[in-house]
Amino acid sequence: MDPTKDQKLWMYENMVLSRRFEERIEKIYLEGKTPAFNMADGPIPGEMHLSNGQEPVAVGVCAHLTAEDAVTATHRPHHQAIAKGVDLKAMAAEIFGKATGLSGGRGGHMHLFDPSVNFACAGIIAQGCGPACGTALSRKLQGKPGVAVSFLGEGAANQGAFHEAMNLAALWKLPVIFVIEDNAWGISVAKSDATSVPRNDVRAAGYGIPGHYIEGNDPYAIFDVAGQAIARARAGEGPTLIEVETYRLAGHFMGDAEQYRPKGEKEALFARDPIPAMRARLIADGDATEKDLDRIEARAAETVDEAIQFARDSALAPETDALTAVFATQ
Amino acid sequence: MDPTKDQKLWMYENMVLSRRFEERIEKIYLEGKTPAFNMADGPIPGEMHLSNGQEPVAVGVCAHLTAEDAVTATHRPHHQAIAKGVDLKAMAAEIFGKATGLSGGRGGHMHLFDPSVNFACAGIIAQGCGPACGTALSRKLQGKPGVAVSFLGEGAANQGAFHEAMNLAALWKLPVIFVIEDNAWGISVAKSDATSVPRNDVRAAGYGIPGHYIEGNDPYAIFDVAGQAIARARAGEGPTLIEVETYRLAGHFMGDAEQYRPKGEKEALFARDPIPAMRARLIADGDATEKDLDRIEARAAETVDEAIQFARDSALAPETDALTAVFATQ
Amino acid sequence: MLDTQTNERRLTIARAMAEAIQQEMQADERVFVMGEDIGALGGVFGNTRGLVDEFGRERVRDTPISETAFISAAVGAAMDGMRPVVELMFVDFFGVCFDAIYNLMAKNTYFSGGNCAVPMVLMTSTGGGYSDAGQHSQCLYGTFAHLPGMKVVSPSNAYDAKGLMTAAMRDDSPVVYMFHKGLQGMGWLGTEEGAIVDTPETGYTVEIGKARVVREGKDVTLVGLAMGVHNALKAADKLAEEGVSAEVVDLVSLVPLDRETVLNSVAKTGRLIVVDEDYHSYGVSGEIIASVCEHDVSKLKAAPKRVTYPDVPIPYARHMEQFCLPNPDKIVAAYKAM
Amino acid sequence: MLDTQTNERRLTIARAMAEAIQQEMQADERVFVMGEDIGALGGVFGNTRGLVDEFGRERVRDTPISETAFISAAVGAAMDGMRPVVELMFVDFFGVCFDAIYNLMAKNTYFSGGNCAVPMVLMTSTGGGYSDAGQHSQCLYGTFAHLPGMKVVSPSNAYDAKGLMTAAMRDDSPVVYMFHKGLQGMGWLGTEEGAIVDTPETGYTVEIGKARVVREGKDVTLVGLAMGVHNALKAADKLAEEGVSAEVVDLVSLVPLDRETVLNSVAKTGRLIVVDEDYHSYGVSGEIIASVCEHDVSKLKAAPKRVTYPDVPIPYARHMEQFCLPNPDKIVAAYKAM
Ligand SMILES: Cc1ncc(C[n+]2csc(CCOP(=O)(O)OP(=O)(O)O)c2C)c(N)n1
Ligand SMILES: Cc1ncc(C[n+]2csc(CCOP(=O)(O)OP(=O)(O)O)c2C)c(N)n1
Ligand SMILES: [Mg+2]
Ligand SMILES: [Mg+2]
Repeated sequence: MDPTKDQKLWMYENMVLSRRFEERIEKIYLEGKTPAFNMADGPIPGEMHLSNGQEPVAVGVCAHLTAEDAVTATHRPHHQAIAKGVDLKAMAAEIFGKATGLSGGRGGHMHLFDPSVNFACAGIIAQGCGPACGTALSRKLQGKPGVAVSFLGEGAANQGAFHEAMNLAALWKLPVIFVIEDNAWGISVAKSDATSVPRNDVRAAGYGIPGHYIEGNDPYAIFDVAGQAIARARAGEGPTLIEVETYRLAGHFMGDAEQYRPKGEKEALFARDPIPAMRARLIADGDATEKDLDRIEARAAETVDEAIQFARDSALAPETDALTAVFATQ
Repeated sequence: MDPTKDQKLWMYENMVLSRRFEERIEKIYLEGKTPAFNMADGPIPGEMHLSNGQEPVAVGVCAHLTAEDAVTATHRPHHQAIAKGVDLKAMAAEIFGKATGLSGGRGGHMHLFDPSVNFACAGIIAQGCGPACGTALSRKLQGKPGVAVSFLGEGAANQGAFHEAMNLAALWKLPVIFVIEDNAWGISVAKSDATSVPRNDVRAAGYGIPGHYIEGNDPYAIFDVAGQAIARARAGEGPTLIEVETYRLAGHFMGDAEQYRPKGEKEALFARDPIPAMRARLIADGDATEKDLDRIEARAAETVDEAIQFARDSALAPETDALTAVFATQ
Repeated sequence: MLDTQTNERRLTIARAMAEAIQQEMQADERVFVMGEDIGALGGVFGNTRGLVDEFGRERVRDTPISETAFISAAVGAAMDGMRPVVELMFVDFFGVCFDAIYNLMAKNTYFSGGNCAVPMVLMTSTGGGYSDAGQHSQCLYGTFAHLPGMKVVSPSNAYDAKGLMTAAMRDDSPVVYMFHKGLQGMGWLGTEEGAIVDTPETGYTVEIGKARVVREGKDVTLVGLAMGVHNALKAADKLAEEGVSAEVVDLVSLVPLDRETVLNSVAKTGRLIVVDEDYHSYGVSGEIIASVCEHDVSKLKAAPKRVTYPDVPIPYARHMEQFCLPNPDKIVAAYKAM
Repeated sequence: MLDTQTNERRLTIARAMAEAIQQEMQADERVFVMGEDIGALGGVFGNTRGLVDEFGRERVRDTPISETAFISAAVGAAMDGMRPVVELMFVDFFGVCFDAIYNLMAKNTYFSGGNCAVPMVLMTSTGGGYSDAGQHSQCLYGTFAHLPGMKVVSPSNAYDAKGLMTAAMRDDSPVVYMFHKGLQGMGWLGTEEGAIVDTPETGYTVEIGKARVVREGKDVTLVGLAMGVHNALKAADKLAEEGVSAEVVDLVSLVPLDRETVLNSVAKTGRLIVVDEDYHSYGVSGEIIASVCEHDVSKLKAAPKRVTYPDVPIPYARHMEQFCLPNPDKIVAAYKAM
């Protein structure tokens, strides 16, 4: 399945949007945290997991989704949220802990919920696999359209929840796609020290479903495979497991000294940064001119600026809001 | 790997021993439970899961084990315990809840522990998979011999714990054998309604380890495959997954009306009862005479009688024992 | 039609639960049921009996033994507009799936700032007394009630069982519905006659978060839930023979906890005994006593007491288990020691 | 050699824990460590730093993100003669593996009638205060302490941290060792200076099951553990300025619970405030208050109080979380309201 020119540009724009957004977040995150780095300080406290380098996975998959489709994302959710169309202002405001945030500051960066585009995430490894099955089941029971995509990391693929969900999805032929972002690391533990097989696509056979591995962090290849899997799910043929080779350009979270990385790894990764690569390819393929892409990049920067400004300008919720929204009727 | 004549007779004897034992347990279990069936009543209260029909799996595997090897068994543990060499008197007494029981009445039928032969079991589905890995790891770290066998049901193979343990065992090349007793049912739920693949051996590939499916509840075939797997484990080549087709001749637990079974299934199963089949085969193959087998059966019956009598004659522990052995130093 | 036609609809809790689910499934397309052996078998404890015949295997779904998968799937379905009722067969199994329960089901409403509702019921069996040993006999009331984000109820009789189940299914928040095996009215688990009561055929709700004085008295307040209520009522009978008038409070709901009803009762009687089949320490009994004492310790004429399960795993042997379980005599003895 | 050479060995809790493990690994071949990121990274919270260099990757094993597998593997290894120390990175993750912890690790000793020991340590981080939101900031003390079969400890300072860890590793029963992130002495989690104390280099044990009076006083008893102790001590300072003399009890251990030390203190002061960062209801605070009141309610000059985390999931936004957390001012206010 080849992306149209529009789809390519959409992918590029969302990759850039995600990157620019995180570049801003990264800077702001350090505000108030120098000279002494204390997570609790600054306008954005808490853990911060950046997704830079992994944007191709999010856009290659989400290019096939509409708002009615569902995504369950991970502790590293920005690229997925952006590609799924989560409102960037409300998302930024949530990360700033503001009243205008997606959940008024209760969730933060690991708990972004936007029901208008059926987006959810979680801080527990592989926790989204089951809910994705549930959304898919709900659509089946209601006779409503929509697929569910569960993103997870290659480290998460060793968690029991993932396997139970694969079996359930396969057994009930649910429209679910499991997408593993294989960035080679689970915090400091290399995939080869955690996973008994080099590639998780071989695990699909254990559930009688198709499995794919996509090399090279290539947005078009991801688009292709994901498109087929999603079409298959929409046609009622059940789930697919896809693992994608991707790269985590940053540390596991901000503050990670990354001393576990072999020497030279980071440099090599930056040389393969997917965003300049895609830019060059778009131009080489005649899909866009430098000017087109400059315009896209400028628009992305502007969108990010607006979102960050919105977040900065927004007020904090009253502290007593901590006590509300525990139950639905409150 | 073919069993020797002695091994065959050992297997037969242990199958018969298990069967006779359960026949006695079955009767005694109903004492005090008629006319009104209340689990709490009688000399053997609580749930009772019989393993009759599944004996070939236990003996085919345990024929290769010595006391130093470890077994983690399930909620349906009698055949496995007997084949592993758990002291039958202490086991019977435990099932009667007596002071002389394996754990003085604290554990009961689902919690039989005999450290002298490295046997343990548990009432939670797939709970033994992880501890089996741990025993195997312990031997590896200590440079001591011994393999660990984790028995589980086909229903348990959909529990996350099973998958995590498979990955761990494969990753660390642990001497573990996972043996799935596929008796086609998890309580009332058929395998096809619970498992997305017809056979669990295909799941082995997801961990890069060998997988086998053994048809026909055939003790010799089980002996063969298990023997190879155990030899492999002893040689340091890592774990194997084996699924065995077997039959649950009784209900899930005593009191089960078994209305979920298709008509005629029970009759068909009884026609394939592995014990008369093995008896006929031993004779046909010239491995034993009728008289040899009669003698073995008589010996088994006697052993069971003694164990049951021991259990009946034993005293109850003081009720205050309920409060001891919570911690190791007590 | 007439709810007052008593003695004609004495249901067991198992039947009351099944009827509540049935009626709600008839009324609301969004309700469906998932769990192990809840279809053809009708639930190991009878509380889904008959449902698969009426509603089919799509809406009454047997699941694999994958509690994490199907409970978290229920969360996903609930957030997508369905109203699942899921069963965790024994509460003792919560350890394999508690993340789905307490980190997902219980918290997604909050994490979403109230923008996502998780309207689901998690029903699960509790309790011992029939020698099922330490992985099949626990109550764990305190464990569930301690963690925020889920309502927790436990009926002591069929009337409440039906009304609470209906209320739970209609609630937009997740409700953990804990039913005691010994009260189910399944003969094979024993039968507590006191749990089998008149139960209206037409649907009704019992308010979640309201305790109930089930017997009035003036000398001592006995507080319990589920099986504890029956132990308390029997103790009250015994105490009455000795001229002691015991008031019995059925908590009905642990979250929200109706402290007021307990406080009012203790204000009247001046004495408090909490009866709880859950483990002694760090659980329900401590919370009830603390709630009373922190309110106004001067109201107490004697130090409060508790009759609970000791802090030991549950033994298999019948005499050992019975030794540990709360019972009416222990309650009477506790009163006398006050 | 001299333990009394103070001011020279002021360690953080993280270093004290690592040192205890190191020394025990040197002394006892059977000890090994498993967990996520405990090798090259030295533990996310620094408590295994340096171990992999000294003992290698076999004895200091990074694991897959498979908590059920490796914690239950530790149980198997412990029953086979090893003495594993395993880490559950955040206590909040217990939901994915609690069966291995409470149904297996905690109960196998009992199920085996004491014939099998399960000598292992499960260490896990607790606590919030740094805006890590609702799945990474909980304490869950009550959850672990409620269930029988495991000892539960939580140090408030490096001296106890080392001694408790050594004691835990030498204990033949499973010990859950809960360390508060805010006390670890990792700068990026903030630093509580009070937790960094003189810590002898030579190995020693701190008895599990003994509480400690860390500040003597006569007007009110403040009971806490881990971070709660520091909040209490700071409150005691503030109260002292107003002429109120507060006694502070560090529980140190939740299971076994040293009720006697608490009772003795309250017998002296007549007033009790429990400080707990765990959720308010059905937890530690209720248990402590109930333990005091059921013993002798007449000793209390005022209704006891608690300063706890409210029954809500932990919010991300800093001001909201701080609003919920216990702090010295809240303790002072509680005293004044007595
Ligand atoms: C059940 C559980 N265990 C451990 C963690 C801690 N943790 C957070 S992220 C992470 C690594 C995840 O690796 P991977 O799945 O590959 O995702 P990545 O971080 O590489 O995106 C770990 C161990 C967690 N959040 N949940
Ligand atoms: C985690 C967990 N879930 C559910 C149960 C209840 N249960 C006990 S046995 C059983 C069926 C097990 O099926 P299978 O694994 O095939 O073993 P079999 O009973 O057929 O031997 C179930 C669901 C349990 N004990 N533990
Ligand atoms: Mg990764
Ligand atoms: Mg089975």
